[in-house]
Amino acid sequence: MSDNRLLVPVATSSTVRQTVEYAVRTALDGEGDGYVRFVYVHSPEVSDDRLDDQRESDVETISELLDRITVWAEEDAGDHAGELTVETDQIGANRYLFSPSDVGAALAETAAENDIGRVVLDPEYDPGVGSPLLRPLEVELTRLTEIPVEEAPVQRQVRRRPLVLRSSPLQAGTLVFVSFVFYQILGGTFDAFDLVTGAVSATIVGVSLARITFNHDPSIAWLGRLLRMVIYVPYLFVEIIKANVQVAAVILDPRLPIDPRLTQVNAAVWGSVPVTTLANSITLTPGTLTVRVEGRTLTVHTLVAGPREGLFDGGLERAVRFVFYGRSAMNMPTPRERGDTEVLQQPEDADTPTEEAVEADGGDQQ
Amino acid sequence: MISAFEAVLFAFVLTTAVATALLRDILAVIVVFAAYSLGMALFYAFLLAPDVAMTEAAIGAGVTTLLLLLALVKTSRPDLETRFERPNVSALVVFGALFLVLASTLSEFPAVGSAEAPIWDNPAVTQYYIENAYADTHVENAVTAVLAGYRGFDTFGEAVVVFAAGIATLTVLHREVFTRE
Amino acid sequence: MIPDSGDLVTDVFLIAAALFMLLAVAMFYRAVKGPTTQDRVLAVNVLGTNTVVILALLGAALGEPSLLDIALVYALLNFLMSVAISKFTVEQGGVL
Amino acid sequence: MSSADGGPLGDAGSTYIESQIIMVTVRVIAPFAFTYGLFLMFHGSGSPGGSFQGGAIIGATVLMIAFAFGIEPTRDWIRNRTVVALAAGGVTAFALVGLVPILLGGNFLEYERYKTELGIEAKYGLEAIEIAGVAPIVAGVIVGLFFLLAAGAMQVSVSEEVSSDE
Amino acid sequence: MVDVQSVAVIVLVGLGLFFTFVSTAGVLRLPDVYSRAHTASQADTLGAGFTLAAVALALGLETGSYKTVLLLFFIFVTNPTAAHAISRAAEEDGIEPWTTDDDRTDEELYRDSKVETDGGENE
Repeated sequence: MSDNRLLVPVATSSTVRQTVEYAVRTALDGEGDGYVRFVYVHSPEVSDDRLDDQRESDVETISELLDRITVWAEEDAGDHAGELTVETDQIGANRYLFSPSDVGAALAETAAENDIGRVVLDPEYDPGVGSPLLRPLEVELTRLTEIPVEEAPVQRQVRRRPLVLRSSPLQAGTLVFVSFVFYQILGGTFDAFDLVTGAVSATIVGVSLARITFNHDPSIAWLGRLLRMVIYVPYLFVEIIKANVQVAAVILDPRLPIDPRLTQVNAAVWGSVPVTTLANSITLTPGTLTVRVEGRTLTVHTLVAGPREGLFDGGLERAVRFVFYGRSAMNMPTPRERGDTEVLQQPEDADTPTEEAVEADGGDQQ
Repeated sequence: MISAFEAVLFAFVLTTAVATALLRDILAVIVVFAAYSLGMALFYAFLLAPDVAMTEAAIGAGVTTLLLLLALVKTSRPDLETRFERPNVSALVVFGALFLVLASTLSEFPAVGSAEAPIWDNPAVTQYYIENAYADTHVENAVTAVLAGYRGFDTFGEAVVVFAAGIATLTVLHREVFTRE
Repeated sequence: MIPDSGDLVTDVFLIAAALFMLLAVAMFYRAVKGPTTQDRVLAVNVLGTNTVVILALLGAALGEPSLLDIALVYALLNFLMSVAISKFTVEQGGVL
Repeated sequence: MSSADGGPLGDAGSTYIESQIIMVTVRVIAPFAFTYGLFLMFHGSGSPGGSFQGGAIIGATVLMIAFAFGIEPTRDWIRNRTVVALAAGGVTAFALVGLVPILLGGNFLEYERYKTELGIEAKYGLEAIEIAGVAPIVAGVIVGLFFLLAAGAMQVSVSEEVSSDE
Repeated sequence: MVDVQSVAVIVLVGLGLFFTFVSTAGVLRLPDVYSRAHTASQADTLGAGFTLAAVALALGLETGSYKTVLLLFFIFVTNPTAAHAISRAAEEDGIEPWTTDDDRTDEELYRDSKVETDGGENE
């Protein structure tokens, strides 16, 4: 196992160029010939806006990315190109890599096969789940292998997307309509002045904010979601009342019998709006509080056992699926049955209350 | 009923104001000041001055905190040993004296909303606006009629002051930001 | 100007507003005590919600629907402070 | 916080990811806040609030977007030119509304002249300075102040980090 | 004199007050910022929800009550976001959640979490 044999997982990111440069430099620094293996890890991301027909174009983009990286690496190596071996690879295309630990295991396997001495991570690395899963991946890798893992020192960036994007007439139109209705409700009179100024305001709002509010063109499916949302609200309300009563009982109890745990749930919803709906519903329900969202991994702080069990039973998750994907999507196993739940932190002397907590190794997190 | 609400509201505003003055950590002061702004907005609303309350809401909830925060990023936030400011004794004495002087006039004020208040039955100003504002300008909100109509020149001056203050601050900041290197 | 009417609902609303205000004073203790900035922001955020509710109660009790407009401003902008301060506390504003 | 071998901007450490929850909420709320600001602006004559408050809320909407999506992208979106144009245009519009009556033989801001000479209700003169004058000035100044303060903030916080390392 | 509507309004206001009270008690009693955020959401949801429902009921079908519904909608959308932002910042700051075997006091939790010291309360 030599120090200048590097494994670099790559994906399209704003800092991949700098990461490549760093990896090449590091590989050439050591004694003997350098070796860098760039791998692309396929993710099972099935967000609502990425469908099967896009898969093929994805494949092309991946090989393009890897080709480009090879060119970059040779360019960076410059005169020392002869001392450097660059290989590229794709893993996970025919496997179902679902979580950071799966990705970590796959990377560790490749590392072992290729006698890798070091893993370099791009700080912006993200195998397509919507946000970087660097931290969990780093933890997994150190847990699975002896190989040192480091992050490439790229210029620190805050992940952002540009705001200057064109909006389609449909988006602007929808927003103009919503804004106009809101304006009329505020005015409440429907007289000529309100109608005229309302139209002017709605146009200004629609044109200026359409691209910020919508990621995609609104479609008919959207209307369906809106209707199902109307069914969802009373359900959410009932859930909120139930949880409120449970938590109120705990708080008014003089002994304050709380039992806080930090838990993690991989929710079976995709895309930022559904995930946000779920996360905010979880937060609205007393007793559960979404602390962090990465892709569709929610870190949830739970206060007492009742709402925690409710969370693992996935009632809200099923309801959100119903809202965004229709009735047919409701019948999925609960997060508990899928094994998508994990208690991250619990008291040391506590008995593991349910079997899903077996996975949890409390001290690991921080 | 009303006096109960008044009393609690007053207690709230007073507490928040004192906390704002006494806390040492600037970040905490910014947060507590937001609570003070909430109390003041309620006060204005309760005294039926919705225009002022609306201003307090729009500026206090949205803008003040953010601008103060950015100012705090530009300066530094020292580590603190103590939670509260130690009040300056001489300042306290001055404050107490001023408070007594002002408080001595309190009993002479008319009750809130009293019809006998001098401002209310002043025929030259208030009554004039109330009677003629709509006829003169056809604007339902008398505050707007006064601001934009009767004393429109003043308002123009104020608008220019806001503009000038904005430009002046921008100039100073611009120099600081772009000539630093 | 303020109707001190004996109307039951009006009285209930005013008493409720006073009690909400009282709870706000209690909640303010957390804003002063902290200990972390997040605690303070949390407390002030709840105070913002309370303000919306009190404004609505006052608006109904005093017969001033315009107070609902003010409540609307808070409902729309109240979360801005929480978001701003929580981003500020991370790395002293380095991620703004 | 910042690692030893960082570039001039320091910190190769964890990237701060804008929270998607905040983004989605702002995406939903911003149009409503903006509409409400415009509503207040147009209704200064009939209900509480008015152009000052409306302008402040419009400014706050921009601040909201800036906090969710990042200040730099927002600054690219609303160029400095727009901000300055808003504020300066507001003053100009106000002055014009005031000066036209002088041209018509009256005094500064004498709305009656609009009625007698041009047949425009005095009410619309008031509306005009509220809508075209005060609101853009307020919104422009708030957004401008925010952008410049933020621009300073980015650089200073970096230099502070560096100096605290030494 | 006392009709059904008034009774309903009073009951709703009472429920709203109760949940806001619970929430305030929770924020004052609970040990760390995460648990406090839980009960803060009680004031946001049921406390505000019931009270605003009472106001809407008292106002009847007019512009005011539509505005009340809008108020509730905005509160339901924005406040969980605020709670999330706060708890996320707490986590980024390295404040560890309190657990039942944890006998640190409030002040110690704080001191562990962050560089600033904030000791002397004995003013």
